[in-house]
Amino acid sequence: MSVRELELDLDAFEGPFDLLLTLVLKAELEPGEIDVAAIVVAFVERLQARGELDLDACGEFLVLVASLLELKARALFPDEEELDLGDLGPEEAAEELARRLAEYRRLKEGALWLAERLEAHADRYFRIGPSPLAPRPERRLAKQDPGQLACALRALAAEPPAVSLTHMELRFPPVSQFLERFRALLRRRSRFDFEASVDGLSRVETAVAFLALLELVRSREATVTQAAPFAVIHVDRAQENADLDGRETSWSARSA
Amino acid sequence: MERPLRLISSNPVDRLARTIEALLVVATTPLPVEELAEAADDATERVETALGLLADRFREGRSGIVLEQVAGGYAFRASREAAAACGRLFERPVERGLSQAALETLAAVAYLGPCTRPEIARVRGVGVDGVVAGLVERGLVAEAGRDEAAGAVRYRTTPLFERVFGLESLSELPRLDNLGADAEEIRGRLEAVAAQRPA
Amino acid sequence: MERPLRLISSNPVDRLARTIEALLVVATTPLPVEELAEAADDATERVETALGLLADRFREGRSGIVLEQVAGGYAFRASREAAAACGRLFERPVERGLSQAALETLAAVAYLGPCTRPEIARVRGVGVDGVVAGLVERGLVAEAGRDEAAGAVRYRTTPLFERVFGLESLSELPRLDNLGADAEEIRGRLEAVAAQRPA
Repeated sequence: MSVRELELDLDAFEGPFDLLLTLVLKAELEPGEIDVAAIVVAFVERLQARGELDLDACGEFLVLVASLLELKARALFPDEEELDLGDLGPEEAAEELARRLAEYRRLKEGALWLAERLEAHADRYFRIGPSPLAPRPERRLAKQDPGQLACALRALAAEPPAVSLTHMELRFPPVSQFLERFRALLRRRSRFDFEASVDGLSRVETAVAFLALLELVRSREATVTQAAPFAVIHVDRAQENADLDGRETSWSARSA
Repeated sequence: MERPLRLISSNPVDRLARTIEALLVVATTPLPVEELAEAADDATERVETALGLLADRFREGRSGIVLEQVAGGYAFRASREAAAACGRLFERPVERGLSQAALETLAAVAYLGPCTRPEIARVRGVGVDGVVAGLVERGLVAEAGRDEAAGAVRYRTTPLFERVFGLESLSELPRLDNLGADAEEIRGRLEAVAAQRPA
Repeated sequence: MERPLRLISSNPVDRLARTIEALLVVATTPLPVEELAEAADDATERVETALGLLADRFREGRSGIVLEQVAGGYAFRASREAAAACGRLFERPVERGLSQAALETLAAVAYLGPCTRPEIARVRGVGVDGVVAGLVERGLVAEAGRDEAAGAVRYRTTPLFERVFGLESLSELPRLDNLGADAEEIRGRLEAVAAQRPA
């Protein structure tokens, strides 16, 4: 069973799973737009329809969907100052993640309601601007203290407190940058730790690095292992004569 | 038709109603009852009575001018029956082509109350500078001072926003699912998936 | 009163008249007959007939809304009977103060000398198009030629600005202690801070 050919029918996307991942990788689809729960449901239905448990497919699916979820979470909550999910236990982290995703969903509901409202009011026309023959109102202003002007300018010159600027840096560095970096690493060493390789990078950069890693796995240049959830991710250079027996998965994922 | 009108016009409430018609036809924004009463130099209760008369006179199907209660006040608009004719003559610069991003940002500003661009970006997950600038240009949101701590400009929705979306006030926005219930639902779905996994 | 109204509303010219009412109540300029006919998708002669009906319905003494024919076409205005009330509506009370956005923009123009909107925006960290337009409308700033390099209009403060702030001239502006030696240095510093500020 091919996970990548899993047909999806979501609000934001319709087509196979691997196309969705490609679009996310190319930043042509916002991770925030993707209903991950619907993908899980589609996969579970497909699994049930087959009537047998394909462990390889489950493993691949879990890694892909987890990375998608992580990317979505990072895209939605980019602020470095925010609570670091990594510092929380799995239980708390899941709760925090669900809470934040719910907040975003609430916003989407609000936007949907506004869109429907606009549609329902499309046949209401009213005047925007003054009536053609109305008198022109004259605005009069009381005497002002010139000290306010100096005060306003001094306030503008005050250095802002050191707060996160990450929202301004929400431009994704190119995936290719990390692809090259990882390929160079793998030419020198047969194995490296993902965490160590992204040490000191921002969350967004880490997320893009993770996508680059997935790309390496998909192009069968590397394999990935992780002993347990939240454990170190080992990246291994793929064997020259890797086991290409026609299955879609040439790598194993034990994080499931 | 002439006769009853003449009878009514000797009634001072009808004179007040004419004054209110005059005020509404030249006003640029919806006028609250208090403002109408002040301009007409009359009692609020009597203004309300007159508005009742006008609501009947200027109602859909009877008149091309329709009295509506919107954005905290009263205003005239075109009847829905005349929408096609209006569409041929007038652009809709305020609401035409609002993107999904613009609607989400509007929802954030409307629901979060006065808020800064970083605050909106945190909820939406992407930068919103261009979107907010576009909404300011359309007149749907406006600056509302600066955030004291970080010095960032705060934004609020405008009365025009309420008017375009046909809201009497912001309190008419529907309450969205409360967070707890939504988190519960996601948890429930995860558990359902887990239950299907063979041990 | 209801009976004759029902009879009239079955007459298509009355329907056309309602459409014209609707168009006129939305318009911001007087509308010529041809434009009304085009929008209503009807013949010019029939529009003229309908305007005749409306001129009678919306006439002085009978209605607070009066249909007026002016140079550019037809428009609604307030009745003369309601002139005093309209005067009170448009006579704005003296405003006590300016918004934060207006103050910051005025301060930039006053202290930094004539500057363009992009220059003010860089100092404030947010767009200023609407704010500058408002200050021009109030007569507190005015155009002062173009910046030759950028081709953008420069703005300066006006004599009204000096009167409102009680200044004989701009040289009387309060000192900006240690913000910078001259306008250029202050501008550079403000731009650097604005670039750091969270949006």
